[in-house]
Amino acid sequence: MHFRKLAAAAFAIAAMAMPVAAQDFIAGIPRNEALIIQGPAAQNAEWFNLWAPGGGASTNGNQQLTADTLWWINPEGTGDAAWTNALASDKPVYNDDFTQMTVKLREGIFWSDGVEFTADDVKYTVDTQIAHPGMGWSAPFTVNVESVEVPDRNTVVFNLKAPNSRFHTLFTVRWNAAWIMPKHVFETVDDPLTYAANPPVSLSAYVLHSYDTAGNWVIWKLRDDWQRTSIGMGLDKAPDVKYVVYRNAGNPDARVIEQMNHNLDVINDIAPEGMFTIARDAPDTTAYWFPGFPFAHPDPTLPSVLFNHQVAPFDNKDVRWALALLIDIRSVAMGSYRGAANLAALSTPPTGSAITDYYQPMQEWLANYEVNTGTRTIKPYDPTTAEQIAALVKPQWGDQIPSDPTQLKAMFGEGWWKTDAAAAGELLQKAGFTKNGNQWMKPDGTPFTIKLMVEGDAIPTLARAGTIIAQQWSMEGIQTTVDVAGPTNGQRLGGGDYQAAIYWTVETWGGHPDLSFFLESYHSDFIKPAGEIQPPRNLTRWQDERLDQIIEANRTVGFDDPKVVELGMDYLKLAVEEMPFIPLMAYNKFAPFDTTYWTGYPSAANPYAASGPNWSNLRYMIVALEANATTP
Amino acid sequence: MDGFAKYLVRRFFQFFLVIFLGVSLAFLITNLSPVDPVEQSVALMTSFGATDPRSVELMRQALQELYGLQGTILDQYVSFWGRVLRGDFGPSLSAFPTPVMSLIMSALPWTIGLLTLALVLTWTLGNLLGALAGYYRSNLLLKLSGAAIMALHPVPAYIIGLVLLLALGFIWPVLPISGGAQMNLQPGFTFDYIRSLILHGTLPALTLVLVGIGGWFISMRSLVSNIVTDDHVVYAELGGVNSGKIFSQYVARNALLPQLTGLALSLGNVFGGAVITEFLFNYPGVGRLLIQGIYRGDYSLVLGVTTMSIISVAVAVFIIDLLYPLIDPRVRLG
Amino acid sequence: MFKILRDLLRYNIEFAIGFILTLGVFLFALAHFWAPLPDTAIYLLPPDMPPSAEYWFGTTSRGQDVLWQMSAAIWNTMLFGLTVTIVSRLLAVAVGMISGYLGGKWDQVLMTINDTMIALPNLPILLLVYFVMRDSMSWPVLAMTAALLGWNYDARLIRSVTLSLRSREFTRHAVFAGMSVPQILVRQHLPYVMPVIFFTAMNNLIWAIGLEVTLSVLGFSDINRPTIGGMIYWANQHQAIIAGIWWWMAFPIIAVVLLFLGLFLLAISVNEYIDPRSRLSRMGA
Amino acid sequence: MLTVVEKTPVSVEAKPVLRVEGLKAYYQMNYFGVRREVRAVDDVSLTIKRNEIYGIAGESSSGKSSLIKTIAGAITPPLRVVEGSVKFDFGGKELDVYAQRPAMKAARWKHLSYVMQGSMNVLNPVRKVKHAFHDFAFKHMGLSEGEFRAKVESHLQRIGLDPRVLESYPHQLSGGMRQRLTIGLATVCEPEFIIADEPTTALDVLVQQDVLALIKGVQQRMGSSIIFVTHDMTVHAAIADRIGIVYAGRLVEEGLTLDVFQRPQHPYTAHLIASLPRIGDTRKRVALGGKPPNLADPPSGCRFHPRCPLAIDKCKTDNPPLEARNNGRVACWRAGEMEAA
Amino acid sequence: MTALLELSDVNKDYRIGGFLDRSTLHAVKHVSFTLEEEKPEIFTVVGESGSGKTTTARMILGNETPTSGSLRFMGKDIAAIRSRKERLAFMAKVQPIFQNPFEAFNPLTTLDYYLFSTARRFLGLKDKAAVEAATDKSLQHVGLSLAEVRGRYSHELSGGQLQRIAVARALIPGPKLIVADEPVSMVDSSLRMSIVNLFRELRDNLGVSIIYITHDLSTAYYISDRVIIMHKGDVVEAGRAADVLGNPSHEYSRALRNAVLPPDPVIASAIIREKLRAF
Repeated sequence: MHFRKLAAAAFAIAAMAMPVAAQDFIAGIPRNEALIIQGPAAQNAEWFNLWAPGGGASTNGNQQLTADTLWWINPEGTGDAAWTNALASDKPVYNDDFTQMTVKLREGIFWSDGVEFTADDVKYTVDTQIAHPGMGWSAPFTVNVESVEVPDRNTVVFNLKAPNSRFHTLFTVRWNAAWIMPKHVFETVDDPLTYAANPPVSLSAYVLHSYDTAGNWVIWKLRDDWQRTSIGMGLDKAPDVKYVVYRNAGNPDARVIEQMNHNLDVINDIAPEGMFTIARDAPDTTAYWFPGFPFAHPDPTLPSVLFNHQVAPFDNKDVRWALALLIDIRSVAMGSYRGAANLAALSTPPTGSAITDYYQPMQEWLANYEVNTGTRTIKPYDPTTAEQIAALVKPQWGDQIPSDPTQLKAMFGEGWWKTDAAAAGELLQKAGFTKNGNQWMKPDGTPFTIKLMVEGDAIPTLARAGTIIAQQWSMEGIQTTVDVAGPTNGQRLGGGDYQAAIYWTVETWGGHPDLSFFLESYHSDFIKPAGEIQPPRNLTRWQDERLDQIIEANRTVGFDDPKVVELGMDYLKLAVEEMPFIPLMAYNKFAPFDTTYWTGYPSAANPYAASGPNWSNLRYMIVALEANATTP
Repeated sequence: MDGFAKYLVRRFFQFFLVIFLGVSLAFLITNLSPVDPVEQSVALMTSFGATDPRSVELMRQALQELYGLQGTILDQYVSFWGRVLRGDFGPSLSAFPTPVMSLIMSALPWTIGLLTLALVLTWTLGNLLGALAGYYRSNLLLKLSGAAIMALHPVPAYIIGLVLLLALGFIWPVLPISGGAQMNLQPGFTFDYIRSLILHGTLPALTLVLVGIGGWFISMRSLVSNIVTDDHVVYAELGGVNSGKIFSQYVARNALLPQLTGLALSLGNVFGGAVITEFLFNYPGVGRLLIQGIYRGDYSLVLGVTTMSIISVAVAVFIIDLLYPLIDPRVRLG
Repeated sequence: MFKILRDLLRYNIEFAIGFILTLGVFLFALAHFWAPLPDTAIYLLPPDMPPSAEYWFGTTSRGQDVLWQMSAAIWNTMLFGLTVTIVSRLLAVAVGMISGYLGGKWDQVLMTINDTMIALPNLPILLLVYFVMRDSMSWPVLAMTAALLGWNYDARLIRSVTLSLRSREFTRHAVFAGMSVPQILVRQHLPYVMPVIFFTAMNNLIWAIGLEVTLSVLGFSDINRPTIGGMIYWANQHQAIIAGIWWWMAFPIIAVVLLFLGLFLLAISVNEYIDPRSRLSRMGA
Repeated sequence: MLTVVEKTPVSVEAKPVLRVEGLKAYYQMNYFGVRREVRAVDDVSLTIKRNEIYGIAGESSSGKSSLIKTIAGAITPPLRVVEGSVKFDFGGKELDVYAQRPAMKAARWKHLSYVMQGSMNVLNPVRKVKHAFHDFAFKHMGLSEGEFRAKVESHLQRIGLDPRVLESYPHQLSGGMRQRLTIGLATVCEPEFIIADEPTTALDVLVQQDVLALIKGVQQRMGSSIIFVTHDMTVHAAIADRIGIVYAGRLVEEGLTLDVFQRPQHPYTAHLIASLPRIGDTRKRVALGGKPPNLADPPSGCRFHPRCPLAIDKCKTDNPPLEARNNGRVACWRAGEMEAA
Repeated sequence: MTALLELSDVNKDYRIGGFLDRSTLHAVKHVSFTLEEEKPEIFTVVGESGSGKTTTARMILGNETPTSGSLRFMGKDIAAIRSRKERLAFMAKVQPIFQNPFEAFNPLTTLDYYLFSTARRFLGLKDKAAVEAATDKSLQHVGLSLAEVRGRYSHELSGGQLQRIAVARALIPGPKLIVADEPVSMVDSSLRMSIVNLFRELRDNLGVSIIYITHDLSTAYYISDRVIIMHKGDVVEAGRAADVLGNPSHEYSRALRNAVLPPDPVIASAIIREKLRAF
C-alpha cells in the first residue's frame, strides 16, 4: 500500500523533472539572444545605487552595463589602442601646473529615460558626493576638487585644490571609476545614500530587465535607443546580444557543470583543474584566452610574497633576497597553476603594455643584475624559466606547447630568479643568521620560523602557492606554516598583522605604463605604525627615500609623458635591489567562454577587452559578440 | 495565584531568560569578531580603483559614522536591545542601508520552505522506517534499508550534496543544480512557478533528507525496541489485536511522543538555515545569508540571524512544553 | 578486561565485526606515523595518478599518496572527534547528573544554562569564535569550543535518567548508609547512565566530524594538518570531483563510513554488555 | 467448624478444558558466553476442568508466572518450551497452543483471555479505554459499531463500572477501577478460559474482596474456567476450587482448596499454611529457614530438601513423583508421615 | 520520661494536578504521637495507599518537611537539621528499612558496600578490620555473618535475607529508632515471619524502637505494641494493638478489619459469596 503510493509519487516527480532539459533555461527569453555570465550572490538584490557604500564595485552588471564615465582603459591593451574616450570626446586637458582639468563631452548621449546627458550631470556627480561623505567617491573629490565649472553644456572645468597630474584617473575606468550620476533622478531624492535607484537609469547600452529578489540573477536588456550611448555610437550594427544574464552559478564545480550543460557562457574564475576538465570534455564548444594551455587570462595584479617590513627580520633586504633565492619558481608554478602561470620577476604585473614597456626592455639589465651575498656576487636571473616550465608541462599537453622561446615567454613569462640555496645561505649569514643542523637561527639565537598567511578559500591558487613555498623554505631550514586568514585577510594585511603573506600589493592600469595607480600610496607619508590600519596598498610598509623621490617626480609629469616609463623603470630597479616583496606571477584567471551560442570572444590574439565578467570593459565584449551561426 | 498561572509565569520568565542570555552571549561573541565591516566596505570600494590614501582615511571616518559604530561596546549593547525590542536589527553593514530585517525576511521564506519540507519528510520517513525496523526486526528489506541508512549517517552533508549534484545535475542532468527557481519566472501561484520551485528544491531537499534521516531512524528504532516489551504491547499481542494496529497505535504512537520534541527543536533551528546545503546549491536562504554576513564582517546581520534563531528555538521549546500535555495525556505540568 | 574482550569477540558477532572494522581503520590510521613521506609534503609524487599497484588509492592533484594522506587524516580527525566527544560527554554527565540529583536551585541554574546553549546556533558561534581566536586557533581549541556547544541536549537526557534514579529506593538507602553525593553519583548512578553516554557519544562523534568537514568546506581549516575535512578542502580547491580525481574524496569517505559502522557496532554491543539489565541477567539475576 | 463443601458441579464426563502434559519451559540464555538454563517450569502436568477456578500458589521466582505464561502461549525468548504440550479444548475442538499458532491467535479473546499482573501498564497509555475494547473484542462479536458499544456498556455496568470510563485515559482511573476494567476487557467476549496473573496483588485491601467477588461472579455466570496465580494464600482460600502448589518449578501438591488448607500433604505446604498470621493470634510463628532454591542450579533430589524439617537421605538424591493421594496429588517421599503427623 | 520522638499536629500538603485540575492534597492532617525513649516499642501505622502513612514515615526520616506542626527527635526539630554533620548525627540514631529489598540495594553494587559505608561514616572507623568486625557483629544480630554476605549482589539472595541485611545495616550505627516502611510486603510469605520476629527481638534485646508502617493488619496485630490507623491523612483510631485491631471502633477501621481475608477457605469463601450476593 504505502510502497505503491510512494512509487506513484516518485514517478510523478520524475515525470515533472524529465522535461527540464527541453524547457527554456530562462523563462520567456530565447537562449540564443541571451549571454549568460557568472554573477555574484547578491545580498541586497534590490539595490542599484552605484554611489552609495557597497553599491559601487558591483559585479552584477549594474556598473558594467548601465554606468558610464569619461574615459576607459583596456587593461589588456597597449599604447593608444588601450585608451577610449567614452563620455568625453577627447583626452583630458590640464593647465601647466596641473591645478585645472578641462574636459569636452560628447553630444547626443541620452539616459535611458530619454533625458539628455550634459555637463551638469558631471558637475552634479562631483558636488553631490562632496556634500555626502560616505558616498563612493566623496573622499577623493573632497581631497582634490576646489570647484567644478560648467562653461557650456559640453564642457566641464575642474579646479583642483592642489596640483594633480592624475586627477583624470578618477574618471578613467580600468575596473571601475567615478560613474556619472543622473542629475535629474537624484535631484528628486531626499538622501542619495539611502536611495535604492531601483530601477536604475542607464547611461550605457543596456537597461535593467528583471532581477531575482533573492539575489541569484539579474537580467539586462539592450536599449531600444542603444545608439544614443557612448558605446553605441561606435557600432555599425545592433549588437546580437539582446539580453545579458548575470547569474550566480554556485561553487566552482557547479560553474563547470553549468558551462558544460551550456547554461553559463562566461565563467569568471575556476581552478586550473576545472579549466582542464572543460578543455578535455568540451573542447569544441569552448573558447579561452590562449587557444590551448595555459588557457588563462592574466589579470594586471601581481601575486607576491609580501613581507611585513615592520617585523624583524623581514626589514632586512638580505633576508628577503635569501628567501627569494630559496624559492623554486617552477614548483610554485606547477603547484599553484599546474604550470599555467605567467611569471614575473619585476614588481609590476606582466600583462598588457607592461611587457613592451618594461619587461622586454629590462631583460638585459635583469640578466646582468648582481647580488652581493657577502662573500661573492652572483647573477641570479634566469631567462630560461619559460622553457623549463614548458618541459615540465609537455608530457601532459604535448603539441599544445610550442617550442619557440618567444611564444613560450608570452605564455609563461620572461624569466625568474634561479634557486640558489648556497647564495641564500650566504645572505642569511651576512644578515647574522647561523645554521644549527638543518635549522636556521636568527641573530638573537632563536629559530627562524615563518607564518605565511594566505586568504585560503576565495583565492585558492594563492593558497596553493603558499603551501609549496612554505614547504620549500621548511626544507631549507626555515620552518614555515601556512596560516589561512579567510575573510580577515584584507584587514590583517592592512593592519600589518602578519609576518609574510601571499597576496598582491601592486595593480596597474594594464593598458598604460603609468604606475601611479598603486605607486602613489607607497609614499612614506602614508605609512602607519605597526598595528594601525593603512590604506590598502603598500601592504609591506616598505619605506625608502629613493622610492619617495620617484613618487614625487611622477606626480609632476603628465600621464602620457615619456618620463613616466623612465620613472617606472627606476621603481622596478629599486624594487629588484630591495626586494620589498617577492613578485611571483600575474594573477591568472581561468575564464572559459562557451561558444555554443556566441562567438568572437576576446583572446590573447585579439585582446580587445579583458576576459572575465568582473571587468567593466566587458561591455565592449558584449556588444562585439556574434551569434553562433551554427546554433539552431 | 492559581497553580497553572504560576507555572506559566515561571516558564515565561525562563523563556525570556534563555533568550536574554543567548542573545547577549551572541552579541558578545559577534562584537569580539575582528572582522571590521568598515574595512570590508573600504576594501571593496578601493580595491579596484585608483586609490588616494588621503581619501581612504576620509572614507573610513565617514563610514564609521554612517554605520553607527561609535561608542563603547556597552552603549552599542544597550542600543542593540532597544532596537531588538522594536523588532529591528538595524541596517546591514554589508548591504547598507538595507535593514537586516528585510534581508532576513526575503531569505526566510526560502529557508523555511525548503527546510520545513525536508524536515517533515525526513522526520516522517526516518521515524516510519525506524519504527518498522524496530518492530519487524527480522524483515530482510528493512534490515537492508537500515544498513544503508546507517552507512549514510556518518557521510558529511557536503559530500552527499556533491554526489547528488553530480549524479542528477551532470551525469544524468535532470534537475537544476543552482538557485531557488527558474530565472525570469514571475513568482506566484502558477503551475510553472510552483513546478520550478519543486524542481529547484528537489536536490537540496534530497540532500537534507539523506543527511538527516539516520538520526531519526536510529533513535526511533531504539525507542521502538524498548516499547515492544512494554506490558500494553505484550497484552495487545496476547489479545490477538492485529499486528498492523499494534504497530501503529500501540508501538509507533507511543514512540513518536519523544520524537515530537526533537521535531519541534529542529523546526526551531530552521531559522538558522542549512548552511552547507544552501551554500552548495546556491539556495537563497538564511544559511547563505549568514555565511555572507560572517565573511563580510556584517555583524548586524550575523547577530540578526543568530537572534532570530535563538528566539525561534526558545519559542519552539516553549510551545512544545505547553502543548505536550495535550499530545501526551499522561503528562501533567507542575 | 582481556576476558571481557575475548567473551565479546567470541560470542557477539556485532562486536566482532565492529572490533575488526574499528581495529582495521585504527591500525591503518596509526600507520601514518611510519609514512614514507611527511604528511604535509606536496608534489613529491606524480599528481593525479589513479589507484594502481603502486599507489593503491591513487595520488592527489598535490602529488600526495591518498593512502598516507587518509591514514593521517583519519587519525587527526578522530583525535579531534574523540576529544570533542569525550569532553562534551564529561560536561553532559557532570551537568546532567548534578542537575538531576541535586535538583532545586542547582537544577534551575544548570538547566537555564543548558537551555540557553541549546538555543544557540552552533555554526555561527563556532565561526565567530574561529575569527576571534585567529592564529591561536588550533585543533584542541576548536575541539574545546565544539565540546562546549555539543553537550547540552544530552545533558538533559542524562538528567532525566538521574532524576528517575534519584527517586529509587536504593538511592535513599545509600544516603542512609552515609554515602556522599559523589559516591552515590559515581558508584550508584553512573552504571545506569553509561548506556546513555555510549549511545549519545556516537551521534556526538558524527556531529563533531560533520562540523570539522563543514568548517573545512567553508574554508576554515588548518591546511597544514591533514584531516578528512582538510582533504575535502584541498580536493575542492583542485575541483577534484569535476576533474575526475574521485579517489581523492571517495576513499576517505569510505574509510569514515567503515569506521562509523565499526564504532556503531561496538557501541551497541558494548552497550548491551554494560546495560544494567543484561549485566544482571549475565550475573544470574 | 462447618464443612460445607459447596462445590460447583463438575461433570466427570466432560473433557477438561485445559490439559498440560509434561511441560518443561526453560529460560535458555547465552550472554557473552555465560550460558544459563533456568528451569522455570519443570515437568508440570495438570488438567483444568470446565467451570472451575484453579489457583496456583508459590513464592516469587518459583516458576508460577512462567507456568501460566507458557500455558497462555505468551512466552518470548529466552523462555522456551523444551518439552510437553499445552492443549485447550474449546467447544470440543482441541487446540495445541504451540502446534497450532494461527488457530490459537484466532481463538484469543474469543475463547481465551488473559488478565495480566500490573494492570497499571497493560492499557495503552495514550489511547482511550474504548479503543482497547474495540481493538480486542470487536472482531469476535459480529456486531455493528452501535450494538458493540451498547454491549460493552452493559457489560461494564454489570461489573460495577460507569460506562463513562470508556472515554477516559487509563491514567485517569484508580488502580481498582483499572483492574476491574481489565477484568471487564477479559470477560467481554465471554471466553471459556481466563488466565489471571496476580489480579489483586497491587490492589488496596478494601477493594480486594470486591475484585475477587467480581471474578468469581463472572466465572459463575459464564461458566468459564479460570487459572489463577497468586502468592497470597488467603486469596486462594477465598475463591479457588482447587489449588496447585508450585515450588522451584515443580508442582509439589495439588488438591481441593479445603483439603490443602486443612490437611496439607507436603511439608512445604504445611509450613506455608502454618506461618500465615491471623488477627487475634499473637502466638509466635516459626519462619522457614534456608533460602529459596536457585532455578539455574536447583538442589538435587527433592528440591525442598535443604529447607525441609522432615528430609531424609532419599530426599537428597531422588526426586519424588507427583502421585495421587487422598483425593489430591503430592510429590513427597514422606507424605505418609506427614499424614500421620 | 523523655520523648524519643514527638509528633505534634503535623500536617503535610502537596500541590498536585496539572493543566486544568490543579488542587492541594492534604496528605497528612493533624498527626500527633509520642514515643518514649525509655520504653522501646513497636509502633505501627496502618493504612492503605494514599492514607499518608508513607509521608509520615518520610517526615520522620527528615526526607520531607511538614507544612505545619513539628517533629522532634530527642527534643530536636527534625526539619531544622541542615548541616551535613547534624544530618549524619541524626541518621546515626534514626535508620530506615525500605519496602522492596531488591530495590533498596542497587543490583549493580555489592551488598557489603552498604554495610562498610555505614560503618565507616557513622562509627568513624578507618581500619578495615574494625569495619568488618562492626559489620559482622551487626549481621550476627540478624542471624547472618559477613562471610555469607561479602561480595554478594542482591540478586544472589532471597528477599528475606536481603531484608535482614538491610536491618543489620540499619543497626550498625546503633540507632534508637528504625522506621520500617512496608518491610515485608515484598517478602515471600515463607520468610515474612522471620523478619517480623526479628523486629520483636530488636525491641526486646537491643532496645530499639520501631515504627512499622504497613497495610497488613495481620502482621500488625502480630507484633505491635501500639497502632494508629490512618485514612486520607487523618488518624482515625489509635491505641493498643489488641484494642484497635481486635476490636476497632471507628467505621473505617472496622471496614479495614473486615476486609482482611482469613487464611481459612471456609470463612474466606463465605465472605466472597456474601459479597457476590451484594452485587
